[in-house]
Amino acid sequence: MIIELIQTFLLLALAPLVTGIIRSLKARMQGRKGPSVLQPYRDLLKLLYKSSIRSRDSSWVLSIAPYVCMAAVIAAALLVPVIYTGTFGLIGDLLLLIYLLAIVRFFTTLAALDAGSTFGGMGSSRELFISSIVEPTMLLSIFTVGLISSTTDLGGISMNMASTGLDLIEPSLLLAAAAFFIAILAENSRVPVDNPATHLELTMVHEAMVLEYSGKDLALMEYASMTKLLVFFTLMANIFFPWGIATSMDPIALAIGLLAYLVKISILTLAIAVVESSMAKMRLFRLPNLFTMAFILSLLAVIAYYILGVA
Amino acid sequence: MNLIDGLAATFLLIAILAVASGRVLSLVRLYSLHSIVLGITAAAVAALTNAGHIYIVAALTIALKGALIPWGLRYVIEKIGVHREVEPLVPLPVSLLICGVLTALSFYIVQPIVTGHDILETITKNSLPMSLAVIFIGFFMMIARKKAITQIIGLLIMENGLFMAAYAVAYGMPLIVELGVFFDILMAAIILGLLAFRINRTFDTVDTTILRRLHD
Amino acid sequence: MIELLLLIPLVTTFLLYPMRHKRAVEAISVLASLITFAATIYLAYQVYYHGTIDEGLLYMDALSTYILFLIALVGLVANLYSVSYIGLELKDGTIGKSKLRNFHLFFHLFIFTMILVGVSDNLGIIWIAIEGTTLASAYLVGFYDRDTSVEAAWKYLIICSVGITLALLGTVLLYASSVNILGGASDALSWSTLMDPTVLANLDVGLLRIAFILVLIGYGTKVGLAPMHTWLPDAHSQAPTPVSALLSAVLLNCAMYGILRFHLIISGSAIGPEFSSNLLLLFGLLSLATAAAFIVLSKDYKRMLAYSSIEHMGIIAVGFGVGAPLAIMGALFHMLNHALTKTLLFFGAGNILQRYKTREITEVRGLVSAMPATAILVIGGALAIVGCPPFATFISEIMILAGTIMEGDLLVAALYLGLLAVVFAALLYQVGRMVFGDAPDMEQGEISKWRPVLMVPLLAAIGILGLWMPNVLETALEQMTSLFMGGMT
Amino acid sequence: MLFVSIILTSLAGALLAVLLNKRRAGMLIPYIAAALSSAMLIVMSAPVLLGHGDVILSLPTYIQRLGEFSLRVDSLSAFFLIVMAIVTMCVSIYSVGYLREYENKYNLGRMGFLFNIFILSLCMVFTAGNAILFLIMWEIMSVSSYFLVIYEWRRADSVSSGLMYLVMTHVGTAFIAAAFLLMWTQTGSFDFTSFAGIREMSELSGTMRSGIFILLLLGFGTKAGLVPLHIWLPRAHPAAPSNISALMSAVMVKTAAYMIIRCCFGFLGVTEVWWGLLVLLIACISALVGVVYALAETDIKRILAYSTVENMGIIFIGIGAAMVFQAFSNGDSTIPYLADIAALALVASLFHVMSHALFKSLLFMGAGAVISSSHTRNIEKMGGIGRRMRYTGAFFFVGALSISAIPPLNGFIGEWMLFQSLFLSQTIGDPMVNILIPAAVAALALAGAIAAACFVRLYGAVFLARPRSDHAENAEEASNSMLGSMMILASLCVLTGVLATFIVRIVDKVSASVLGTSIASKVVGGITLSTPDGGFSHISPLAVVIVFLLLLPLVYLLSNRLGGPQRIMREDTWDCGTPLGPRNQYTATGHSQPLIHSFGRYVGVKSEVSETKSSSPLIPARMKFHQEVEPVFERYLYRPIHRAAVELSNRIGWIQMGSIQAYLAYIFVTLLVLLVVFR
Repeated sequence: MIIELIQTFLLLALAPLVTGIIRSLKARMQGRKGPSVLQPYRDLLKLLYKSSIRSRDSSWVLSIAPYVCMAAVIAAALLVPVIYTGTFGLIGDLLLLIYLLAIVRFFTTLAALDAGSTFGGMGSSRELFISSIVEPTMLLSIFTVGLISSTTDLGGISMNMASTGLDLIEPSLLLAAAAFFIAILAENSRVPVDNPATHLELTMVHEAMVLEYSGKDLALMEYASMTKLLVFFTLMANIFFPWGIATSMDPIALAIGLLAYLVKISILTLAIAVVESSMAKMRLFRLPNLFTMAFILSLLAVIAYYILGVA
Repeated sequence: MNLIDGLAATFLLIAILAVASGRVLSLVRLYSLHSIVLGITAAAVAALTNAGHIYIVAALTIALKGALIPWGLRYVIEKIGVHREVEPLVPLPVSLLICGVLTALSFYIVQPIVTGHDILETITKNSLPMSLAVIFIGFFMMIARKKAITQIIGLLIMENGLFMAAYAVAYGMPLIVELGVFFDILMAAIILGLLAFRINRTFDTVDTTILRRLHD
Repeated sequence: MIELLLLIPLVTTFLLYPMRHKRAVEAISVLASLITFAATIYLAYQVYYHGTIDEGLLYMDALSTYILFLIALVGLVANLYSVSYIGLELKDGTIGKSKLRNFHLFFHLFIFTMILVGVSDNLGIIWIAIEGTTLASAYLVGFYDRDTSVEAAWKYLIICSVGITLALLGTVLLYASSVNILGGASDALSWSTLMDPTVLANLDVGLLRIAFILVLIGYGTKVGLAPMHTWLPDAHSQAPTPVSALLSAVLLNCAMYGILRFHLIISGSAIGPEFSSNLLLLFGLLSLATAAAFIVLSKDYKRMLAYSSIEHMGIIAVGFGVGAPLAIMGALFHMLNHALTKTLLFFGAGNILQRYKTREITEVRGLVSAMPATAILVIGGALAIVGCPPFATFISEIMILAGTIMEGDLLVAALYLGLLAVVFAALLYQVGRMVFGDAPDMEQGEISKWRPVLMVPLLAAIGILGLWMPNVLETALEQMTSLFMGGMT
Repeated sequence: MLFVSIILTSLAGALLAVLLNKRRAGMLIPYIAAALSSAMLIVMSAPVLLGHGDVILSLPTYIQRLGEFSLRVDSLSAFFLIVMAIVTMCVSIYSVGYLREYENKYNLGRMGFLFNIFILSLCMVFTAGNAILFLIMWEIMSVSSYFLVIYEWRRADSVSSGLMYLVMTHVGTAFIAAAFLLMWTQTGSFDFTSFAGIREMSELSGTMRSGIFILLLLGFGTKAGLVPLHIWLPRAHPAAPSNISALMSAVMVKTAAYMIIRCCFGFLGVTEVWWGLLVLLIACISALVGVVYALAETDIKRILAYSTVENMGIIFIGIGAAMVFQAFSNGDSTIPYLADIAALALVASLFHVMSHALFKSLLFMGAGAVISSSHTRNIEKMGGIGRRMRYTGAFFFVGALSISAIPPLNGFIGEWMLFQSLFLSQTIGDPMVNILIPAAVAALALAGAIAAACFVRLYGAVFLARPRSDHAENAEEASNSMLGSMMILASLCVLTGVLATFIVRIVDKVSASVLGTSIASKVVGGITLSTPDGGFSHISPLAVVIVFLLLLPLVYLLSNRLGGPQRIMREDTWDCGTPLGPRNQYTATGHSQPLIHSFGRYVGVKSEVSETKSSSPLIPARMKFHQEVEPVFERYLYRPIHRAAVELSNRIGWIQMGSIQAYLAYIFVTLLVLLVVFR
């Protein structure tokens, strides 16, 4: 119980740092010095002190959206194993986690329409477009993991895979992981799907949606999206490649788990930074090509499981 | 027996002549003759089978069909001033050819009945194909001629053929039925005549091919 | 008693001849219809409880009683309706006083000939009566002084006479085959005598076959089976509406009755039921298909109703043709349902015609606002005629279908269902066009408030029959079905 | 006894509606009667569902040959009846307020009459125990709903939609009738109880079974609105008054699911695997096509109607999956858990039947309220209504959450179980299944995501931001009866989701009565739902709620703690310097553009941009965007059939050319041919 809470706190605490590291790494790769990795913490804190401005045209939807989003993200964070395979899995499984994140999407996109601003509508429209076409990929990758580990329970997946050993690294898992990685890019508004740093009307997706927020509201929204990113990273790390994670409460195992987690997250962070620095944002209507590829990967993952698994 | 067959052959011949006839009035005359031949056949059948009631029918046939109805038809024709040409839809030579085919067909159709043993025991059975042919020819005449009057005559010829067929297969029908049929035919002829008047009054012609207002 | 039934309409005919006064003509006419109806009910009661009545030339079994009931019922209703309908025509000067009298006179003559069809035992007399129906109704078809009326009457008379002549030849051939066995007596055409199994077994197969073909084509012309149906839409659209109702609802059934009597003989004979059943099936489907096509094309609503009658005669023929007990029962039941529904619909058409003064479907709009009661009744009738529950037509159609499937005629069943669906869509489309939309600029409202009062019971009857079958009717239907299944009563 | 009084109450309601026409009471009493009979329905069905034995009511027999007419309430019926009764009760309450809009415009007596008859016929359809009785009731249901669809008969589109509906449904009935009659030839009785014997008839050929199955699928698929038989649904449901749309979408289409379950599992027995795969395939296509069309629409009721097509697809995915698993478990009992998985799929499907009934009726009611006050059905003319109609907006929001499968509302629970049952298909080693099931997973995921997008768009366009028309600006809150009924449904949407474990227990009894496998003991444990294979996955809806109820205040308190309490300033929306009007907002059409751009072309959505040139090559004087939905199925499937029929009729038409000589020739030729052939 305690350890589960601790690892959730860990996740929540690390979330801005990961964003900070990505930004910093990107700056380095682009030859800039860049802000400190702790800058996101400062930003959030600053925003929390500021008052919120809300549109006269908006309704209660805009007001509650930040809180609901934050709560949903934290609920999702409760479900993921970070350093230890035990989680609050009683609440639900991987599927629930996806649907909890769907709550975030539902509220952000709806609230974006609330103020009646053109940007909000545009962001909402694009976000829904992106997340809708990436949804089948996501579900099929999960399906594959479920097939491999015979459960969709998050802790169970980590547990089963970590204790079975490395022979589970089979083509279908790799294919599913690749697909899932693209899904992460899409779900978290990263390049090449979206550019988190842009404020140019024509290219904004996520930023366009949160344009109407300010002060505390903005802090919550930003923090929620940072946490969401880390939740996805953690999923990637501990669901697809859970090796190293602590399968018991043994302190040494936990320590190894923490270490493994940090290493895996660092790799993912680096990967994102590399992708973001080396690729340009794609045109919106080019995105289906990318997602179709991801979808094919995930479908192949399932089929590969049957073909190789049955054989 | 040869007498009956001969009469039946004459009967058929007159029907074919009627098809060949180009004048309305001569058509009426041929119909009258046709009916008289039918009456004589009936009388012959009556004599050969000793069936008294057929004499009545024979007499009625000659009186009604041989005289009364032709007279009525002639009256209608004169009253309306029907053009004397028959106005065939199908040219006369072709009509005759078709009559031949129809005769052959009728022989083909009833052949099993006529030649089969124990089916028909009448002495008149050989006239069945010929009477069937007459029915077909009457029918064909209704199709192939334009005038209302010729259609009426076609119908009447069909009915003559029918009576002949009745003699052929069963020496006629029960008297009460036969009388009823007579009555019906008479009524039909009268009503058709009246209608022909109305057609003429309404359309100024008795050409039935112009009756084409009702269609889909 | 049967003689009395025959005498009532005949006497009425003669009684009406000297009449001059409108009210008196109508009163006598309606009274006569009422008495005819009462007498029929009484006779039906006798037949139902005491079995077949056989009085030599006159004969009443369950089947003929059923037909008689239809004649008397529709006759009565149509007569009541015509009082209003023809009365209005007199008032607006379409017809003269003597025409009004002639209408009622010929109406009863027509009824007389149809009753004669029903009560005769002798197939020859049945023929005479059926030809009589043509002659009596020819005047009614050509009732109006319009060119189209004359045309319709001429076509009606010529085509039906030709057909009926063929039927007579068929009757003669039957006579020829039975006269050898039964002797020259008029018994040789007596249906009750013919149906004796020993007689049936000895009838000659070759003659019977040709006889049936001739009768089927002959009476089939009168029934309106395609391709002999051509006179039917003309006559129905030109006749005064009450007469159209009578033609559709009863006359066709009478002619069908003629075919059925032969069908029973052929089925019982050495040929077996296959031959005549298949022919009925063939012509039934052909009629269904033809009618379906023409309902799609309809421009004139009275003609559409006429085609619908062809369709329903097709359905009935299919029912008898299929031959399974359920199908036969369905076909018999369908006769009643069709009679009721078609009467209702023709009355509706009459109301529309007298209000809109046109028979074109496209020119009739907004019936709902122009004549709300008629509109509802017409919609109800239309749903009934296409076989929607709760109307009884649905049950009878499904019974026929059940019989078809039971017999394993899956192709027939598929065709039957497909064609019914086409008719369903087309007919409701056409009716919908008339019922909805905005009414043209003209006098609104019902023509007479009595007309809906007359029509409501018809619709109610079909509706109730669809949900609840009176025991009497069920027993009667079963009796008739057993007649078809080979058991003489 | 209760059953008789239900029937009598409904009939009395219908009668009173006619008698009280144009009086004040006529707007109240028929609906009270309907609500009362719905309440009695619940009272009657609940014990059946809890296992206290079937309720049977014998009706007067029609004729001997058609068998006994009886009404029978067994578990399956009882489940559907309760779902129906809840909806009908709410709709009845709703109607009292809603129908005021129609006063003096259309005849309210007609509405009251048809309303009661429709509900009664629905009830009879769910309980009929005899094939003929069923067909009668089925058609009465169709016809009464047809009249309700054309209730606003002055609108030409209502009338034509109604006709299309009636024709389609009738053709469907023809297939059903054929299927039933084929079954009857096997059993010799029209009784449904005897139909159940077909399952055990080993001598019945597979072809026959499959034939019957196809007929059933065509027949009931039409009513269910499965693609491509769906075309009537998005026309008819919106054409009807909203209370009726609610009934049609929430209850009537479910009759098809009910009968498919009853016929396939109960009567035929699922013997062939391909049946299930076929259903699965059609269902996936329906779900996707339905939702894409919903996204392309701007008519609020059509959006909801298309969404019904989608949700029926989801329900049938469950049924299809259950059929696949059942067929395998019949064939090979060695594979573990197959029967359980089949049961899970069916439970999911039934659960979704209930969910969809609740949230779709809620949404249609909300739409009705919005349409009444904004006088338009076009969502591009709405906007900002949420501030005028606070409660309607809130209830509609709950409906939108449910239909978007937001946990822990009921829409989510059904989808969760459905996904799980599909995931569990792995034990089957059939290549066809192994390809189609993942495809179904993907289709379901995509459909679900697009549905959420669709409802974000709908809710946003209707209730949020600035009003786009005067009517929308002056919208007024709905009456209390409407709000009350919506509140009941909204709370049920939440409750059935949160307390899903209890519902699943009941639904399991229903599916067990059909499949013979109960999974409640394996699936329901306390407040958690799990998969029946012993630990594949689990979820606890109640726990989700508790977590949320803990987290929301926590987040609120913490965020207000850090940096002081929340201070809010109201300002205009950021406008880049030019004042924003209603036309500056994103339109609904614009909002769905990216998705429509990608998926619309497959279902015939066409858009075109035209511009008027100005002096500058870069800035056109005028730009116009036009989007239209080409009715693909109508154009390429139905219209050719229609055209062929008319064409053929025209060909046949020359028969009746008017020439008497030709007419006589027909007879002559027929005569000669017959005589020559049969001489």
